Amino acid sequence: MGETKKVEFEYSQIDSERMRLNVGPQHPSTHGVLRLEVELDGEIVTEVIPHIGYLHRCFEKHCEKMTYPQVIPYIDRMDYICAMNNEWPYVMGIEKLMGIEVPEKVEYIRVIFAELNRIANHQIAIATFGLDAGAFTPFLYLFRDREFILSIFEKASGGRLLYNYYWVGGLAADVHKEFKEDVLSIVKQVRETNKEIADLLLYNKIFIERVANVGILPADVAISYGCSGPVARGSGLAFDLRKDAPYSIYDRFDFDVVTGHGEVGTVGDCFDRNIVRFHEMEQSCRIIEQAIEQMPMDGDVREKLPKKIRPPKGEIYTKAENPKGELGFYIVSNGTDKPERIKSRGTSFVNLSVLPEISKGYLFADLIMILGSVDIVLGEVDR
Amino acid sequence: MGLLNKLDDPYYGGGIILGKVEDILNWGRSKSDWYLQFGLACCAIEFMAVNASHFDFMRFGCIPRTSPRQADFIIISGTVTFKMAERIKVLYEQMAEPKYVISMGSCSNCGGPYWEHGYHVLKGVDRIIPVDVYIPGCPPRPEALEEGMIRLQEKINKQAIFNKRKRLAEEEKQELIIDN
Amino acid sequence: MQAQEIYEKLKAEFGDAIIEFNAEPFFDPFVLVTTDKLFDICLYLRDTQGLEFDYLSCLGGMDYKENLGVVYHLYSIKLKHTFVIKVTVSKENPFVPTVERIWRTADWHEREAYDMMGIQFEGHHNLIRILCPYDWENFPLRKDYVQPDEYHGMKVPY
Amino acid sequence: MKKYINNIWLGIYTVLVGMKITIIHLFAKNVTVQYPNKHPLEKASGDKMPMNARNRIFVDMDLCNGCNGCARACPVNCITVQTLKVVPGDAPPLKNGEKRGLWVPSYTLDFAKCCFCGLCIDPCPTEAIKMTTEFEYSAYDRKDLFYKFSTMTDEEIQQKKELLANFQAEKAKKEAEAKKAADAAKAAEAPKPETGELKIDN
Repeated sequence: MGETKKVEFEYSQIDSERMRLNVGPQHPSTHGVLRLEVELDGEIVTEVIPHIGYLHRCFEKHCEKMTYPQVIPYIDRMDYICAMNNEWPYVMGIEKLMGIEVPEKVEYIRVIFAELNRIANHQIAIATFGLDAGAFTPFLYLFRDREFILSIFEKASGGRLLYNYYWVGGLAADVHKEFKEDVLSIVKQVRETNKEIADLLLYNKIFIERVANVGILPADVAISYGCSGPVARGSGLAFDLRKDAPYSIYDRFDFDVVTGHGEVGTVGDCFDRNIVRFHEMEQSCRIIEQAIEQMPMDGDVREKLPKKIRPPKGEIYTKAENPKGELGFYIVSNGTDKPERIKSRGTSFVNLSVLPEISKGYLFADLIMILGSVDIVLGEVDR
Repeated sequence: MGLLNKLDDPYYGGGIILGKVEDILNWGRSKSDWYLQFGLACCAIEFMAVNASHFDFMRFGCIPRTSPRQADFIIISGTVTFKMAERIKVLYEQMAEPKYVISMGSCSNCGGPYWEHGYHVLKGVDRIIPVDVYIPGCPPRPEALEEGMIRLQEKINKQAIFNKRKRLAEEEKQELIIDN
Repeated sequence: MQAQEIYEKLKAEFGDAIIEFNAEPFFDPFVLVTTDKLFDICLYLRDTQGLEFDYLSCLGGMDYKENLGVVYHLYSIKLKHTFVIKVTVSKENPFVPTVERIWRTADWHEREAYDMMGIQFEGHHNLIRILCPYDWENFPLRKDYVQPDEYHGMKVPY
Repeated sequence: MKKYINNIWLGIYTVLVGMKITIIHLFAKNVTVQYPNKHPLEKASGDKMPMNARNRIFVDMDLCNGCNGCARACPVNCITVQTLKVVPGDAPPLKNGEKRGLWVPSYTLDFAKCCFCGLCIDPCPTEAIKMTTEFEYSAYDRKDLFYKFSTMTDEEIQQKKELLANFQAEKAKKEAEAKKAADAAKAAEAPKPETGELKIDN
């Protein structure tokens, strides 16, 4: 332990054949329809070429044909695991362009739902990461908890996975009466399961041996590749838009930015990226508890909804801290009810581009772990 | 299902089942369908949820297989793009007969939200492979997928194995009568 | 640092290469620069003390009907300020110097801009399509794009 | 050597810790929804499908007044509404007592295209269109997912069309007559001075 796991043989001594291997697009560990063209020297990865676009659904073309509220369902389908977080930067941008002040209650509900969805996303990320490593039980436990979170979303918005809930100037519907108790019970449940997951998966010796010192991403490389979210924070970089460029009401809450510090191996390895996700769930729980305490229950969530959404001519780049990192929307408005252009900066798209850099020199089996630790969603990579 | 019901029937009592060989074969097929583990888009997340503790797809005798050679049916769960369509066709062709297809969600039914302006989206997976059951929803609830599975089992139970032509001709005749 | 100060600093350094500074309401303040000096400006923005834009948030191709453009959204992790650069090129001759060697994240972003808009990035080490298939024709995000009728024997329109 | 044995011990110990957790879970509450036997609308196992869940859309044609708001709000364009103007006197009010403005001979919704976003519910003035908790409607054929909601029969539509045509013809006739009368009155009132000027120009 402690020393890097990179395999450094004298290549010339071993008479091995270079081999090209095709992983995907139908492969259980590529988290969707990603195709990796891998060049192997024996069992050591020498080159990885990701081929993406197998889920290119023409999001930006659709935006030009839709009115502003009609774009929101398509944004849901970009990063379908955390749809609530996705909608937020978009509606925030249009609210900024139109100069709409959102009511207090709406802001609190938005924060609570965004953090709940962050927990749900990290649960999937850790569950599938465990699945890649061969651990099936954490998958069952984490998905059980996720269903409880989804039931809250369904009670509020009516949708289980894709919500169309954050509307410009407010929300699609009000929350139900027992909202506060429901959320608090979920927070309690999440904390209980987290304790178990730490023992069951994350601090399991076999699991640590598999992920520590694998896929090391130094901080300067992470910045140069534009990584954000847990991938950047795992490299020890305290880069969190909720703290750095506080949007909405995040400056009212007390929470820490979790960074990786090489607990069992080197800073920036697969274990660090995952432990950051794990501890972020606890921070989200803290934010939710504070928000529930401060949130007013009376008031209308739809009073500020504009009848016609027609932002003035202009352009804006809005970003928000998604579970996976910085999600940005570059909205260009031409004064009509349809946007001129919306360019989305997909978080996973940028995070995935670092994969060829960090997977060179490791064993082929480690490549799957590295890919799992980056936590991509192909809907957002291809858009 | 059909056979086991006969056990409760007083006429057939005594633990003896009388039935056609076809029924037994179909019963076996419909109760142990193995599916190809294969996710495309948003629906794949609900598909994962179906496999998890809350819905437990294995109650239906469905076990995930990672190889198309071992799979009985394939669930097209998500948007099929042109880049992916050729691969799906290959996967389908690699599956052993008899094989079935469930189209899950609007996108694979007919392109869904992307049917109008999606220049890179295949408008319905039935343009490349035959589909047995269409499940509407975007994404469908996990229970809706289970309901689709039950519909598929019903379809398999009615399937003709012997005297296919005769059976088909009879069915056509009946349909004609109904139509008229 | 405010956008106005950054603009003054750039103007003092590069002079005529900075065509326009826009700080109208409803716009993120941006500068329009010429393509031939783009690489130097980007390098200057990254390496100068007090600017240090080490993070390229977003790079997007644009279609302004008469001509094409590229928009760069910069962010500084250390100093926490943002800035926007734009360039425009003609549709017949869409050549823009690559900034791939300054921010490596620009690699995929530029490939996407090429794939969608057809902007050629000079000096890019591997400028091929990224989202669409490699044999796809035309550039889909241009305003005058027409859907093809068929792709590999599969019908495209509904 | 000590490290080696320690590693082995840690490996065994952490696996045993995991085993302990899974054994405790053996006695935990069951969460599986036994779907075909238990419907998710029943309170089966902790989570129940809420009544505002967004599933199959239902359109109450007795309430629909054909304003076309849902079709315009739909991002997918899966709703098509055809309308026919009503003839005054031949329009029973809607179920909620409001005045009927238009007949709706055809109202179709393609559930194969629908993305269940719920945007069509908001603009409806009479709450005719709503989302239900019904989700069991998978089909063997895609055409079965194409729903026609209109309750008007072909004869009714034909009848209404004829009525409207008659009414419009009559109206046009009346209007033409009225116009003629007005023109005549106008012509009688004052000779137009502009025509003279125009002639000079030409």
